[in-house]
Amino acid sequence: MENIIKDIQNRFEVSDIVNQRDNITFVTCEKEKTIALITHMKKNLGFKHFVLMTAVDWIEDGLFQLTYILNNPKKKLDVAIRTFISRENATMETAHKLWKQVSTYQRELKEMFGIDFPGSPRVNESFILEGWNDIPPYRRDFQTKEYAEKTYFPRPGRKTNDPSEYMKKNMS
Amino acid sequence: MKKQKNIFNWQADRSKYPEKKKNGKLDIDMSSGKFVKLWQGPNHPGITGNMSLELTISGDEVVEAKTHVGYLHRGFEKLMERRLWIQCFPTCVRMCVAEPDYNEYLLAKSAEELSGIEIPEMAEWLRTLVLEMARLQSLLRTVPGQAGTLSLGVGVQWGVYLRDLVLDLFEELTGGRVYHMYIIPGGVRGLLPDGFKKRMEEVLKKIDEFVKNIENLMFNNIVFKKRTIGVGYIKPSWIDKYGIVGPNARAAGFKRDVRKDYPYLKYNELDFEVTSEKDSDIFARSMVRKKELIMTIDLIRQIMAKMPKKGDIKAPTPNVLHWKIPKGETYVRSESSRGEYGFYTVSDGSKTPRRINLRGPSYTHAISLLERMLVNANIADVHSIMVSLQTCPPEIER
Amino acid sequence: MTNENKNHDKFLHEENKIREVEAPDGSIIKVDPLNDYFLTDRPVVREPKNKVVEKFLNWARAESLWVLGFGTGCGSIEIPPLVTPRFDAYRFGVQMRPTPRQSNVFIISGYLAVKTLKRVIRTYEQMQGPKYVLALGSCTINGGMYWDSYNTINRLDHFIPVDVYVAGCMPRPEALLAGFAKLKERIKAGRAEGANEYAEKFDWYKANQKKIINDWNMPDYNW
Amino acid sequence: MDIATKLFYVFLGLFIVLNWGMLMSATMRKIGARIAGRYGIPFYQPWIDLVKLYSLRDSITHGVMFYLGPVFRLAGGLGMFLFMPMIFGSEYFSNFSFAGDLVLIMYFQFFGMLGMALGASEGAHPYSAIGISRGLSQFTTIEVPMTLAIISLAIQYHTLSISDIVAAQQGGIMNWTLFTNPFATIAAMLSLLGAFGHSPFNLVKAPNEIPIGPPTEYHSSFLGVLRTNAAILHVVEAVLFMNLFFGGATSWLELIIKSFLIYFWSVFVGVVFPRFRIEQSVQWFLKIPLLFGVIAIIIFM
Repeated sequence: MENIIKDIQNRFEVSDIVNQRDNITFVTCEKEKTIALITHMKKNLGFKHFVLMTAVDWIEDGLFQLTYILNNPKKKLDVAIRTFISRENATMETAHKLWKQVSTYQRELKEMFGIDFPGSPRVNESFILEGWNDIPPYRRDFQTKEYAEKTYFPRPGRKTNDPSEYMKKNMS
Repeated sequence: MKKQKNIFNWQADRSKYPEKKKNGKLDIDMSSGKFVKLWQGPNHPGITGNMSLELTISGDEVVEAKTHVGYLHRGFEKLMERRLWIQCFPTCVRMCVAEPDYNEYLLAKSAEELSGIEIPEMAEWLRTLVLEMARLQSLLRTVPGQAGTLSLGVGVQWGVYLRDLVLDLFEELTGGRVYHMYIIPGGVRGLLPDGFKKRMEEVLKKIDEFVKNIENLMFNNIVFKKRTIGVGYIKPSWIDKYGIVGPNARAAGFKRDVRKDYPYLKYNELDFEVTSEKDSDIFARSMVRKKELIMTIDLIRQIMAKMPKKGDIKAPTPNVLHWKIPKGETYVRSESSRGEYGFYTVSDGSKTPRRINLRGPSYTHAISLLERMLVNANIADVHSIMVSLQTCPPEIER
Repeated sequence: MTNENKNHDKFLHEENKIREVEAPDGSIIKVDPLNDYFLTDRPVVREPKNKVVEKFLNWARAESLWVLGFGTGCGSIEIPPLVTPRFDAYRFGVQMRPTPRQSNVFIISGYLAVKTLKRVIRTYEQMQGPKYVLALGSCTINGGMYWDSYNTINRLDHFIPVDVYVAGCMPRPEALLAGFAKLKERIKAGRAEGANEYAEKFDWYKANQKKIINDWNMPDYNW
Repeated sequence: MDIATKLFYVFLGLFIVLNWGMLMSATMRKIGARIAGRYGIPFYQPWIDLVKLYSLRDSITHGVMFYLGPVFRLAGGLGMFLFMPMIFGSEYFSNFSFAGDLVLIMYFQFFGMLGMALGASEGAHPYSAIGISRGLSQFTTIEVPMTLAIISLAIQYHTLSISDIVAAQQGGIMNWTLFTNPFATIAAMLSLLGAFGHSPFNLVKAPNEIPIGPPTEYHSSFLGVLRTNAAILHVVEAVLFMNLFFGGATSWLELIIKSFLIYFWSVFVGVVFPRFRIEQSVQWFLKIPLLFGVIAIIIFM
């Protein structure tokens, strides 16, 4: 594991290395170098299994964090690569040529976060939602409760309590 | 495609149809009258769960397939962002209805890992037991379900009946029939009831008998063999290319099992061999599942024997209503009956999770792989191929 | 019927747009697929026949419930136990049918995403009356676990008439059997007139449906 | 016997056949349920289903041919019934059988199928079209061994009249065609499996491939007609085989027992086998049953 991290540290200047467990390490890579890093890891380091790819919305910093988790089935190691892209006009290089299923992940991210991956197959087709007419729902500034109350004819009579206060009242 | 041996085994070589254009794409002209667009699902009894396939067929042969999902989207990942950590537990179980316990375990495990809680040994044993029971009830549905797609319904009836018995045991242990919410952060909710071992053994004996019957009914059945051997072939080179995991990869000869490769809970104390087959067709995949069923029964027996009688079942946790998990991120995985099942969890140090993302095996199996496998398949084989991949739509769209 | 949801035009598929096509004889014909290719009759209320005959027919309808095999949500996991040895709903005249045309009972098994709701409406309209709806789970009553979700509806009775609700998450097969018993009672008493109710309040139902489903793309009448 | 009396007995026979058909299908479904470990439907369920189907309030139609489909199908079943001698030696229940009725019955067997194809295609459902193409190709191959067996019978008994064939088999169990011409019997009994359409040959209605084939769009009273026809057809086909190979029946009781056993044969096979693909099914019929049919002819040449 250490050799691999050293190798990619030298080549791609990854930072923020966190050894979460013995066999999984999180690293941060610059946006431009990410796809090159992934390609290198797949081709040369044996990280052949693509586990997942997803995004995290850090709205306070105006950034999206994209996480790619790669797995080396032989050595039984995982490396998670974080990369940060700007929330405005979020675009990222596509990785669909490396693994077939990546285009599905990218389709989902396009729909749910609004991150564009130019060149990815069928990326503009709707994937999960149908006729969605609001900001992408997984973004932090999309308020699901307000949207649901506005749209879906809530049945009157539902009471919502703050759990901690409700418990305090009942316990005393 | 195989060469024709004699007139009785004649099979048309249709690999050249439809013709390809010069740029390598298929020449599918809907107005030519040679092609029919066929929608299967969501309202179709052969489809697993609620999803749909858009097939373009020419004669009996599928020339293009597209999977459509999203009929079950509830936005879990969004909903959990506005719930407390403890409130996420009853929510996350509902992500996949076929075997909900993996969701509980993975969320609990990520929360424990991020906040540095060690759980007591007894709780680990009980978690292992619950996860294996979940696999057992899922396999009891899917092993005969493969024959069910070919209208051999008897096996399904027996299997679902036995699954009900397993669910009864679940009910006894956890109080819930389908959704258990038994695994909580720090441990589990309760010890085994009195006499549970005996009742478990009774059910396992019935399942043993069922395995024998299903062996005769399915795996020695000439028509079943005819319909499944050589159908739905996955090339070994596709395993990494398409991200295939679990029994589907094991049927192609890849001995990958999270339980063996990345032992979690008590799996390194249990004695088991990773099952595998070589042929990588539907028959091989159902064989792997059947072996897995036998193995699961064996594992449950081992767990029952090795498990201590008493012990702590819960490590102390902070008040869950004010529980803040330190900033960090992690990825934990486990082996569900469909393959690698993982949670990617990000915490920002607040009361609610920042992001929880589920990596379900069906995500890759049911979309990119299925779309590829259905090309040149016979229309009659579409559902057996789909069921043999054991797709579960709710974990695709969450 | 007027189309109030402005998004419908935005999401209209290419093949459903009004367009001009050339006929074989060379003339140009204007085609409006959604209006030309489908039936444009509104549903009508079908009055019950005289009392004695209707009573007998209702008994027959109650004893022969053909359920559509359409698992719309996670409640569909309890349908296989329902028709297998443990619970065996066949004893009570409950049978599964694979096509909407031949079924009378629609089990809405749990939450409905908007995408599924559209298919549910289409399917419901294709069923032949008298038809009954059995809604499973608390998510069809008030949203249940998913009350604040942006993609699941909260109450089903705004979109199609519901005969019996079976509460719970998820309802056990016993509860489902009890639901069927309740439905039988309702039918025998002549109160299960969902299809007629749908025809009577058709405009209200359609307006609700159209408000939520942006990607309409289907004819207004699906029979 | 004047025509009024004749018609009265024909309708009486039809009534018995219809009800026996319904009871038989309910019994078979109960047997299937018992193998699965269930109780199964109540034995009176088919009648209730029928009443319900005829009493639905809505019924959407797709055009004139859509109406005619079930009518043709029913005509096929009724035609077979009308020319089939039900009880041997009974003046009342030999219907309108005459010297060449076997040929006519073979024709009616196919007639219903064709009518159904016309009607179902009017429904414009792609599953109907797939089901029809499967049904017609399968039925054509079923006809081959069946026809060979019947030709063999015609050579053996020098007649094409069912009554004469039954008459030739009287006088003890060893006179049955089953023992005098076993190869023809085997060929015909194998093709019977396809004619009844239980698995492994239930490709036409394959519920989880093409739900449910030709009758996908049929509902309410249309389906009621189809179900009525199915009840008649099952009994009549079983009676045809009983007459040709198992010595006919001299009383209703004998008819009921024999037709039950013949029908049970197809259910018995169906419970334990999954479904073939269409080309496998066609190939299967063109192998063993065809071989037996050819042998049966060669023997009596």
